[in-house]
Amino acid sequence: MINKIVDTMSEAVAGLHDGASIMISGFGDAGAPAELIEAVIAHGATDLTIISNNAGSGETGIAALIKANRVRKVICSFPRQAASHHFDTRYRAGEIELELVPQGNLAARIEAAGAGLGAIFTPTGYGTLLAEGKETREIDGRNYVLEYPIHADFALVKARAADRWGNLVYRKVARNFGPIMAMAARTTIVQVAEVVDLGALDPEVIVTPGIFVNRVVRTSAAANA
Amino acid sequence: MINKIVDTMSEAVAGLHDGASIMISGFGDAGAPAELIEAVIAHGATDLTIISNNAGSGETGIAALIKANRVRKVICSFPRQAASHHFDTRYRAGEIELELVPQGNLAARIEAAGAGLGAIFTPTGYGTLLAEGKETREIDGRNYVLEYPIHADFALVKARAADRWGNLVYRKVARNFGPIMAMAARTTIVQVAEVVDLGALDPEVIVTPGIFVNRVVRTSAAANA
Amino acid sequence: MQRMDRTALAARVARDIPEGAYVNLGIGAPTMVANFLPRDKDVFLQSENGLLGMGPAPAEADIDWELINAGKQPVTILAGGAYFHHGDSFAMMRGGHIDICVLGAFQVSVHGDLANWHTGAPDAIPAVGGAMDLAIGARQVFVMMDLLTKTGDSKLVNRCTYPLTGLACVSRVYTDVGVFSVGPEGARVIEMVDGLTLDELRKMTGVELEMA
Amino acid sequence: MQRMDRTALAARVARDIPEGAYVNLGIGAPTMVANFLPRDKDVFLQSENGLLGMGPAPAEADIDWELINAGKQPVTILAGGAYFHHGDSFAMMRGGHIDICVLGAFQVSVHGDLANWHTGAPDAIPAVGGAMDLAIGARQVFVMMDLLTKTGDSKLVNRCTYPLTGLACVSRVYTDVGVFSVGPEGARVIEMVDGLTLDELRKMTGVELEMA
Repeated sequence: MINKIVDTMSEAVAGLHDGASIMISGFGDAGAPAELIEAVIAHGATDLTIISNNAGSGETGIAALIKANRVRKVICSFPRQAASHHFDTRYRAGEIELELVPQGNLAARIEAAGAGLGAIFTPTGYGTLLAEGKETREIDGRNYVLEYPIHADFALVKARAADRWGNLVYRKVARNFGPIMAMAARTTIVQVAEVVDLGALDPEVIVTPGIFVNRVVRTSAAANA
Repeated sequence: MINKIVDTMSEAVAGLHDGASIMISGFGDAGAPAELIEAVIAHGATDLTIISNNAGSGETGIAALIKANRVRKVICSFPRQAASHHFDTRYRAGEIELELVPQGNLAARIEAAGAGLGAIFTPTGYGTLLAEGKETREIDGRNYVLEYPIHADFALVKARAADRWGNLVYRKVARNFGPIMAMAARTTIVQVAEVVDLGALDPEVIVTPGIFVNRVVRTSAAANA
Repeated sequence: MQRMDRTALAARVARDIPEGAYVNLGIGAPTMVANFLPRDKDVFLQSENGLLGMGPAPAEADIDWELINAGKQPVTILAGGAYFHHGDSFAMMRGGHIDICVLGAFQVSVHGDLANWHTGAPDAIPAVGGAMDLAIGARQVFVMMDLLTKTGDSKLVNRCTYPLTGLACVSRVYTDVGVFSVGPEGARVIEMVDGLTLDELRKMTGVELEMA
Repeated sequence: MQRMDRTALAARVARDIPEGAYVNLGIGAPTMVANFLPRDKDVFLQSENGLLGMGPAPAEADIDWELINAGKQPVTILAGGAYFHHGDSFAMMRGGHIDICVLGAFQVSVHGDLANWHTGAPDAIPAVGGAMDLAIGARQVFVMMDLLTKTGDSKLVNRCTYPLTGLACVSRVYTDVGVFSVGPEGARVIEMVDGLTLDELRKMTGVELEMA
């Protein structure tokens, strides 16, 4: 019997290694796997590359990971936020590398990794600073930039509910990057508010089939209030 | 008030023109929009390019369109079937053009069109007859073929239910090419078994948001038994 | 002359959005356009963080931090709305399925180039978000901005000096003193506020202008 | 020697599929492998027409033509199964998420090249379906075939003469007379049926063979 549900946060993040690349779902706080990020901090892995839409704000989540000095590089679309001071400080000090990617290219490159494509020609960013030095091509009268897939060793994803095969459903706009990151990482780790019986999720409404999920951990009820 | 529901099959296919490219959902009979194809035959448009997984079998659907001599070209992955005699005959007579595309490349090229990508490097088909003459590239030690998006003037799609904004849900494996074709065509026309009130479809389970749908027509109950 | 304030400008932009349009409203002032869309007509608002059929802000008691817009403000979803992931959301954008996108800008060129993501200041922490995708994805990009900077420089320019967001992507520019079309033919004045002349507008902007 | 029939061969392949594997079974003989997977272990069957967690054929009364496999035969879905569209289905395949794919073949080369979609006959109507995607997508491709054609030619070859489906994609070949590994090092014999010798196998195939 295959059961992807693990009991503890530390089991969930077992095997994380120094230098790992980690995708982290979320747009702002919606869909951010706060408890899993806490577990990564507790685990101790360092020299991480974080792939996420933002670079953290306030004192929790990715900001806490940066504050704890575990992050070597961030690949994201929007690091600057009202309270992104931990990122800002380290970035200005030259202690953290930034690869800035337009949000849609970030999504498309993550999708390309999940789908096994070698590269994609995307129109976004053509003629801008963010395409400097990149291969371009005119196709059918429109200009495109060649962008490569973004793979990761791990994805940390927040979903609403899962079963023991790892099938996932999400909640509202907390869905955001979860489904595509789950497809692009070698090991996908998911925190959910609820674990349901196999068969309880209608096969018509499963957003992420279990094939893309390796481990699931339930957060405490309080953490999902 | 926007209402994409039309009353008749002939309204549904209005504006079809000679020489149009038409995507048709379905894998075998599952998801094939039989009534819409009948309406295309009744409409009379000819010189059509059909993009679909198969090239029809028996005497109905795409086979009937080919029998009626309306099809100039087929882009598909698997034309040969037990009862694909209408395609077979015209193909052998040189009266119909065939572009054979591996099924996953067909899907990926349709997706690329819907997503506005200029081209994609896909590993499928590398080193085979179906990649002859195509640009190839080695990326990170793996070989890829450059494939271009497949757009269409129209998509004919079968779904289970829709609301007046064109939001769609499907049924079982009849989903197949419907969602990606709806995204890739300039005008997407959908036949459904059921029209529901706005708000009746849970926003979490809508598979195709109405933005990808132009017209919806309900088939008679008998046709969906 | 009677300059339009942001509210009046938002109302003006809203007038050019037809029923049935799929629309993305950028962060900041463009968000206000939603307040002036006619309630009895269906206009479909997309938020690129995964929501189509976005409704107005919720009552305080109904705030749900998993139902926010791209500006991370709480919103609601209308009956008929749908959620989707970021891949599909930006496919919607990049694939040309959004009819109109309304954006703010630092500069717009007469040919429709847009600069709205980076001031070019060397010490600025760059952040682009969805700006570049919105700029090149929507069928029409409307820019909403004051015509002049606080120091009196025109933001409608012959050539952008700030880093570009997208090339030749803007079709209309709505400003506090007038509405312009921009594109391959250069800039044209669609309307001006009362008390302003074409010559004054030419002087304010320093670009070639004709009435549309 | 005691050749394995198709049923025995399907059972043999099934023995090499571990619990928890995500598996795609090709059309034809490979479909039979499902019958020999242990009922008390979770093996996840994918059907590329949009189904994961495929179950056995339904009773006649339960046939639903919108629940079919890639061979267009009626199937069922297990509790825990999921439906998805063709884009996601082939992303699953091409993206390396399927552990094992079992396919039939016209020819397999000692280096793992596969020919299984076209005989090369000039009057044949070509049809490829998902064959090329399955060949290059799965982490491991198992081929299931008779070692010899009806006319006695080896289907395990130094170089395929039929049009290729994929290059260097097969890792194991299960035949009626033995199981082979193929790949960069060439072909190796993993096991033979009783009564057969390595020398006889070399003669049958005409390719260099050593025991694995």
